[in-house]
Amino acid sequence: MIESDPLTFITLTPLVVGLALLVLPYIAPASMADFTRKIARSFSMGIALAIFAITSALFLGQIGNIDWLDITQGQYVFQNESVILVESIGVRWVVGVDALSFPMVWLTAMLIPVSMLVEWDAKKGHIFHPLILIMEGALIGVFVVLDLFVFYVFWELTLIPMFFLILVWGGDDRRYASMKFFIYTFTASVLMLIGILVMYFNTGDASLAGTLTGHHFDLVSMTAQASGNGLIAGEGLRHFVWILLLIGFATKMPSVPVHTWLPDAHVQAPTAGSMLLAGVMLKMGAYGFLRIAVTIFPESTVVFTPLLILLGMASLVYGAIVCMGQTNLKRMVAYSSVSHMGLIFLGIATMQPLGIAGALFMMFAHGIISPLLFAVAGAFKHHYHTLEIGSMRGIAHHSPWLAGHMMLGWMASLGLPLLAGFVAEIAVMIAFWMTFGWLVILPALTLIITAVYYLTSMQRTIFEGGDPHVGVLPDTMHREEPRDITWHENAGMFVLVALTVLFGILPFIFWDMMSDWSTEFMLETLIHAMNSQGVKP
Amino acid sequence: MIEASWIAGLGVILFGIGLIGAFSRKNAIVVLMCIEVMLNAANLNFVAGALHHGSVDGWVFTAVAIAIAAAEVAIGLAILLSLYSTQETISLDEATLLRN
Amino acid sequence: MGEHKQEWDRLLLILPFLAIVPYLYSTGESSTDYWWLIIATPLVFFAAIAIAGQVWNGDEVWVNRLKEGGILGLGALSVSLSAAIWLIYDYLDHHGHLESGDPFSWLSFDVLTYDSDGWSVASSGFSGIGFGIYLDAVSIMLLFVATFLCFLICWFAIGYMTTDSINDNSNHRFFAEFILFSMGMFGMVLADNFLWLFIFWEIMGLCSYLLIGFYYWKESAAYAAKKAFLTTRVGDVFLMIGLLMLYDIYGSLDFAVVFDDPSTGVGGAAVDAAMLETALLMLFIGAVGKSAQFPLHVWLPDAMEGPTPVSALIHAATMVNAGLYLVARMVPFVDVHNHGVVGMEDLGLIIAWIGGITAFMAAAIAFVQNDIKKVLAYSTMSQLAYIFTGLGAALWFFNHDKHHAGALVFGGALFHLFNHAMAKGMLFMASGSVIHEVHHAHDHLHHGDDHGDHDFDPQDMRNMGGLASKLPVTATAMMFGSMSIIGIPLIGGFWSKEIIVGKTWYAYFNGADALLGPALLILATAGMTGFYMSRMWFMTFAGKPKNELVDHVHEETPWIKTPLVILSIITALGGFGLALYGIVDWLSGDADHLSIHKATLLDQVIYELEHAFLPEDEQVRMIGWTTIALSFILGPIMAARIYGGSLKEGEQATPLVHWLTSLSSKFGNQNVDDLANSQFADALQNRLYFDDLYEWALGKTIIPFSNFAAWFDANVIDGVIKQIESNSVLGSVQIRRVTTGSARDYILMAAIGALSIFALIWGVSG
Amino acid sequence: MLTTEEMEYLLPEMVLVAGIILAVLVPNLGDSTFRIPLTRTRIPIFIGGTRFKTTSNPRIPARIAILAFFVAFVYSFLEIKTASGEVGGVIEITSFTRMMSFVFYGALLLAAIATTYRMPARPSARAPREKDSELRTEALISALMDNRRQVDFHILLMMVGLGMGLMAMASNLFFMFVAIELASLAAYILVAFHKEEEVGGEAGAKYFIVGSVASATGIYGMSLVYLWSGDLDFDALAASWAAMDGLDPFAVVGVGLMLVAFGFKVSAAPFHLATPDAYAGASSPVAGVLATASKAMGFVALFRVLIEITMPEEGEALWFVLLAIIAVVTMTWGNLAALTSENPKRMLAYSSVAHAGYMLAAIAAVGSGLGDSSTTELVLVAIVFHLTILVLFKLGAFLVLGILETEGRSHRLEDLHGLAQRDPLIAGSMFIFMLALAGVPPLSGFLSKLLMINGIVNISAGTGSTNADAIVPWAETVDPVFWLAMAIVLNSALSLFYYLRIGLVMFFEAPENAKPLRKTLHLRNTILVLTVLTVFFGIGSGAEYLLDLVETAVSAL
Repeated sequence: MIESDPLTFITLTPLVVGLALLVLPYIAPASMADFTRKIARSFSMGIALAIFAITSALFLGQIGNIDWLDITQGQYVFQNESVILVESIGVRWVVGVDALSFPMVWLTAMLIPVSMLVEWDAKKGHIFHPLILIMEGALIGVFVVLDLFVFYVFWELTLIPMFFLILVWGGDDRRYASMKFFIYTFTASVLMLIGILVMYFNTGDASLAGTLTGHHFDLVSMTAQASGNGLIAGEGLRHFVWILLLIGFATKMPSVPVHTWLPDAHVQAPTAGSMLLAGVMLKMGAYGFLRIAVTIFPESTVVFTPLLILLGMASLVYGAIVCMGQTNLKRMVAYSSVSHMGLIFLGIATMQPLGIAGALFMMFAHGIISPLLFAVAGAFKHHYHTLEIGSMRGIAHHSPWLAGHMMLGWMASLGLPLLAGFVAEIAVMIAFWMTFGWLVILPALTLIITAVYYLTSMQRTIFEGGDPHVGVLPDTMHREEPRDITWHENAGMFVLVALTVLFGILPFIFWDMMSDWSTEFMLETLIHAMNSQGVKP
Repeated sequence: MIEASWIAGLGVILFGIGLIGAFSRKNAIVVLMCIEVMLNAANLNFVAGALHHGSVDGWVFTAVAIAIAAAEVAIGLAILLSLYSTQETISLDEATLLRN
Repeated sequence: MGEHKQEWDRLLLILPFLAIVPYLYSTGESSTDYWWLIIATPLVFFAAIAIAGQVWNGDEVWVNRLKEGGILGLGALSVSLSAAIWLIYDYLDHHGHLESGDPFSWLSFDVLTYDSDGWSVASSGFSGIGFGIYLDAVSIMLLFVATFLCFLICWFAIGYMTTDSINDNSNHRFFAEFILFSMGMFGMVLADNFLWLFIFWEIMGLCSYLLIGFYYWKESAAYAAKKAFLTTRVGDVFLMIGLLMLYDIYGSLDFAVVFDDPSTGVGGAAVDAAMLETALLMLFIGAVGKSAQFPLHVWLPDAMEGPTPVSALIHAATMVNAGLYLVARMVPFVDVHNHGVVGMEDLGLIIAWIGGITAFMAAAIAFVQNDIKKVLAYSTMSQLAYIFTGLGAALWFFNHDKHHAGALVFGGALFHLFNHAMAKGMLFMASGSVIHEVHHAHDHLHHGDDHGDHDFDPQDMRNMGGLASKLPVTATAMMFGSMSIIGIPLIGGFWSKEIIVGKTWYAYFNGADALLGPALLILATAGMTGFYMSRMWFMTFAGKPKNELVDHVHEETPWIKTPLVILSIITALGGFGLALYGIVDWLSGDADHLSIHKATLLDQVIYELEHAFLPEDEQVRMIGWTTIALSFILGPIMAARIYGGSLKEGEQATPLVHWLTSLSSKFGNQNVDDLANSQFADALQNRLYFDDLYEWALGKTIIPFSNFAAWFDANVIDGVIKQIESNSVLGSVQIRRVTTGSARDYILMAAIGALSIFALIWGVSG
Repeated sequence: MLTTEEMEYLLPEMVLVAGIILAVLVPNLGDSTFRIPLTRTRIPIFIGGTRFKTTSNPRIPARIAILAFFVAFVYSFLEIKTASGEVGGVIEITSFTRMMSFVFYGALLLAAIATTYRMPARPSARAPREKDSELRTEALISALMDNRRQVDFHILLMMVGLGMGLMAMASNLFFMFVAIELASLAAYILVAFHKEEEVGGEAGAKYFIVGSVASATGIYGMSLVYLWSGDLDFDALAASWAAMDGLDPFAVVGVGLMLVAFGFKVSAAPFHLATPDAYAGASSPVAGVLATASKAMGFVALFRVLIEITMPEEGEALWFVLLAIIAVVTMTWGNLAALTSENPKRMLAYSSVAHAGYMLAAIAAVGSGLGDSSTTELVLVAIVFHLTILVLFKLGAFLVLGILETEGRSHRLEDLHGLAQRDPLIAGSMFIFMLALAGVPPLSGFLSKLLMINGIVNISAGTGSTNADAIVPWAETVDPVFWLAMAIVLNSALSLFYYLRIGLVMFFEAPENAKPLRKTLHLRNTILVLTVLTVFFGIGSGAEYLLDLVETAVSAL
């Protein structure tokens, strides 16, 4: 199965194993139940590592021997023989990856063991780690399936483990946060569902169609149909569907003004939850937007470019300004995610291969950096029991590793060169200037604002404090001896740090295939739309 | 010869009386009676229909409807009795433990 | 001495490092294949030292043998230095530009262009971004300055940092960051395109942040670090915009591509001068930030919060030179003699004005500083401004097709960079030596219980005086350094400063009316420089001791003296020597060789002096003499009158400086307390209120605005959501009230509902 | 008399009748004898006397009921694909009827299983006396409730089943009404069954009164229709309706009044007001039956009247706007009211109102007349599919409450607190039921909701002008039916709030009573099976199979 259909394997294995580990202790005989409980944590980790190994092997060509730069637009590798799931309505199990989705899959497979490692000592580990494993299956599923019904299923499936992660392992206000998280994103995605259904009833490939409805959910076929005469007749409806899709995806990303679930969810979520939330779940929005909204409705994307700029710009600038006003470390980091995600919309709005590749790389780089940020913030919560910026000073002396990781993470996030985030930023910026000229001043100024809030937050936590040996410890410590981070937190963060540096110095590991994909994407889809809409520089 | 429409007209009046009674009276027994009146309105219509269309069905319907009404009264009284035995009232406005 | 011997043994460890390049050379490899050693070695050792230092923190071997990583750092820098020298040697040998090509394509991408057929992927013109090296005289000179000074400063730092008890077990941080900083500078100088220049530029920004904030627990240090990073970041962002514009114009950021024909843009289009000028101005803003010019100069004095080696590093070897280097790279764009774009005179004028203003302002502020490092900091700012003025004038000349004059002042400005770097590096190390020994003496005097005496400031010159006899090497070094900065004839900076001042005036006389301001300002600054540099020296080394602890000061820390001696020699003789070898022409690219091309040495001296005084123009010659008069005579004598004085009885300084202390006492003694207490002096003390202005502006605008934004987000944007939620709850409670519990109400409502629906249908269907 | 063939058609109903008879007889079997007059010979007649050990087992009626329902259920299931037949001119057996009886009997089977535990046997229960302490009184009452009237309860349950089963196969309006009355009257008693509790009688009384008024209204409406057409056979009515010239007031008012009656059955606003009261007062299995089988019955009636009789060949149905408005009001009302409901049963009741709204919206979309026969079929498949799987998770949720009821009542949210600590599997099941109700994928609740929305979108989204080049002009031209889909999804999102709240209190709050749940083996297993099925029918072959069945059924409608 690994050889013949690796994607199905890496999607379903975590789901099945995670579920089994969760349920077995309650239905198995007592001795076996105890055994399951005991091994649940390490077993989850083992599976996660195995999946990471498989994913890496896929990338390196150890399985299937793929030349990633050789994939043409609309072609997916590791595609399986499609399996009919619900024949009446044309639902199929089709998986495949291309340069858009594969980096995300790899990112997920990498982040899961790291986040498990960071929270290796989580309470009720025999539930916690299998839940994260389930999360992995759901997340990978979102990126690999090529059937919109199944896509939607996975899309919503990610909410459930995350809901529990927040609800059970979250902070003080976790009730509110978990509910808000679930309902907010669910609301947006049901609107998106309407959009998907409108698309669905316009599909016409008889060989795939459901027996009852005469339509199908197959994305590949939809894309092919869309590149002909457009999937949906009538520009008004097309735009409307595009807007519905945008609502769903923008909320997930999240973009201003539908971003307010994110800070609440992040602040309350456990560290691993935040890491996955920021690292992968936000990318689902951007991925879906590119994969569905832009691919199938390029004309609408071109028409609504001003809206994209507006949203992207608002997220970027406004998010950064709001960041400055935050006093909670995690909240600040959460808003910085909002700010960075704005860059993705801007990158797409440039309508340049470079901009889109920049957006893709932003997804990837942010997927490495923001988990690091949240791991750091989580470590503050863990060891200093507070996230208030300014309630402590001079922590660098007590927790040098923590301070080091914080420094690197913060710098990576503010776009320091030779760290992963910069590549994406500069790419988007170059493309942005080519398309929009002096409007670039706003994102550019945001870079300064970003630096302001990041530096201020560091100054008020790890620095200052007068006497180096004492510093100022937060009241929440209750005279506890300040410690540095534990070995597993340190190890987890180290992995992320190493990757941040690696992809900052050698971005072309993934950049080349992203850039290649973007060019082909422009050529195959957007360029026709731009020509037909009469877009001029 | 009584016109079918007259009978139907009487049915309308009876139905109206029954319905108005059903929501204007507090006493559950009276409401039960009102329901009977409404059913009788229907019975009248069946009779009128039978006359009008000259078919037997109407008569059969009437007979069955009367039987249903009887069953309903029996059940209704039993339920109201059990209401009375626990809450010692058969006023619909007072039996409001379950609300909102 | 035995102890010292043991210290020197530590140096054995760097021998393997030093052996790498000679080995490669001996195997017949080409230096251009190994340029990456210059960058990669420090980068690798940065990570190694940072991690190892944390893991083996406090370990005996790590602290004593490896000097908490200092030895490793020195080793890494020695590799860089030797590789750089190898490269320089080859360069001088081959006489010509050197481009490595791109060993790897860093970012490859396509660009869409529009033509009559609509949008399509551009088939040519736009290229991706790779990484390689680009060497010409400018970068070779800077490479040498950077690698050489970094190596020396690291050497110095091993002595300076590891003997300071406050740095307990945290020096690995210092050395790691130090060599990363060095790597940034090396990379920036080597890079063959603007993007990589920018990348390394930013790395330096990070390291300056880290190093200035080395004493992170001090609030002033943490604040200064943040300020430095943010101020330079403002410039960097504009620099980035400039890069974007350049890419748009030329379709590439490679020097080789861009400089090949700057007047032709991507796809053969003619370059719009206004656009290009804007782009270059954006780059210049970046340079202003990095080189601490007005109005982004506020970070530099605060940056003195870092350890003294860091100051030396920032001010001499690395960071501030980056801005100059960038401006120097603008020359091909404006050189109309050589495919430059016509019509960009304003660029040079703006640069010169900024330089003039900064030079004067910084010198004025330096008048009143009592902190020895702050004086040097403002001096740096002022001297850099000289170079900017010179470069501005050069750009103006180039754009007016006055190639010869342009090349001369361009070379002069870069030569000034060299002289200043050497002198300033030494001055900072010397000041570090002073501070270090004063501090030790203070500790010694108070038996280490300095925790109770926070008020004592070892950097305050008012606590010093008469140190010439206690610190002979330091005093000598500082004297030569100051002379070079002042521009005492024949010593270091004299050669270059005269060219800059003279040529700026020359430009004014030849039609650049707008250059009068900068020309006047830098002329005045020449005299002011003479004053404040002399003041610093006299306050520190001459006169009677102002504090009892001076008696306990000794030059005893190992590692510190060596670099001072080396640099003293270079400062004293190097400028003269290089000038004789025609470095000005070589730097400007007019000469391919560093050689004496006159028949005799004397001819060459006269030729070079003529360079400086420009004999063909009487006016300029006058200016030259005025400069000498101001800087050599007026400034130092006034300083001597106020601050000078002979040493205490029985104290004997070395012959090299003895004459100066005794001379300084000959000019009488003038009390300037009234002046020092004036409002103007107060304004100078407060740095002309620029910092206050910026803080006020930030505090009144951005901070309240961001707080408002945070409130807005929580209460308006999220408020809408919360409102929906609370309204739903409210509606829910209301709607549940309809279920009264009374069955007859239900019937009634059902009846009313049914009737109203029927009525509605009736109305709709007519 | 029925022929053998007809008996075979009606086998499930026959089994139920037999079950009722057995339930009357078996518990009364004993060693009683009859002395033949004038002799000493005693002939055992077995009715009365001291009961045998087996027959005195109070669980016997439950077992009989379970057996009867099981046979009926399995037989219906087996017959879905093949059923066709006619009995006596008023009964017509099709795939559709068997599909519906499959649903009905399934729901009732589950209720019967659940009730076995609600009424465990203790032969020596006595009535409380005045001097008994409050606690003691409560315990005694509960024991009494547990002990008595097993027979009554299960007979009534089977009667409900019989009524529903017959109702589904009626081909005559009047017969359908009679069957509905049979089911309803039995249901009234079931609601009022806990007459020892104050709320039991009250719930029954209200449900009875409002229900009776509604059925009286319906019967009156039917009589008007009879006046108009003279024949109440569906086919004949459909023909008359199609032939009707203009609008006959008798016909229109008659149909309208019938809609009131059916509206009550499906708990559509504003006829739903007694629903929450009834659910809250009834025991959980009964409430579950009301929310699933009884609602399905209402929808079958609506199908008959709205789709079979009054739906024109083409164009908009008369009731389209009416139903659309009712649908939107119903779903919004239900969801809003459930939002703050502190009683889980009431909450589920309101949720059931909301679900009725979704299904009514789907019917309304059919009534818009925009779709063709295939889209109409799609919508009907969606509704029937929804009604079918609703049994899984709606009734499943009530069964979970039923477990809680075995140790008291489950009328407060607090009773659910910390259920995850007491029994993680049951809590997990409840959470899955809640998510299925909310329509979260990949559960079956999602599939059915998706099918409904899909049907609506399918019918309406193409109506917008294709010449519109922007959203607003398009939105102006699109048929308002499209916005029904919007209403459904937005309401789903709103509903998530209270569904999740259940999950929240189960997993988050500390339990009031930390003891493990009572061991109720069959019930617990049943719930777990339902959970698995809820997932199983969500996607994959399970869903496909069920959809196939439903499709067969609907095509027979």
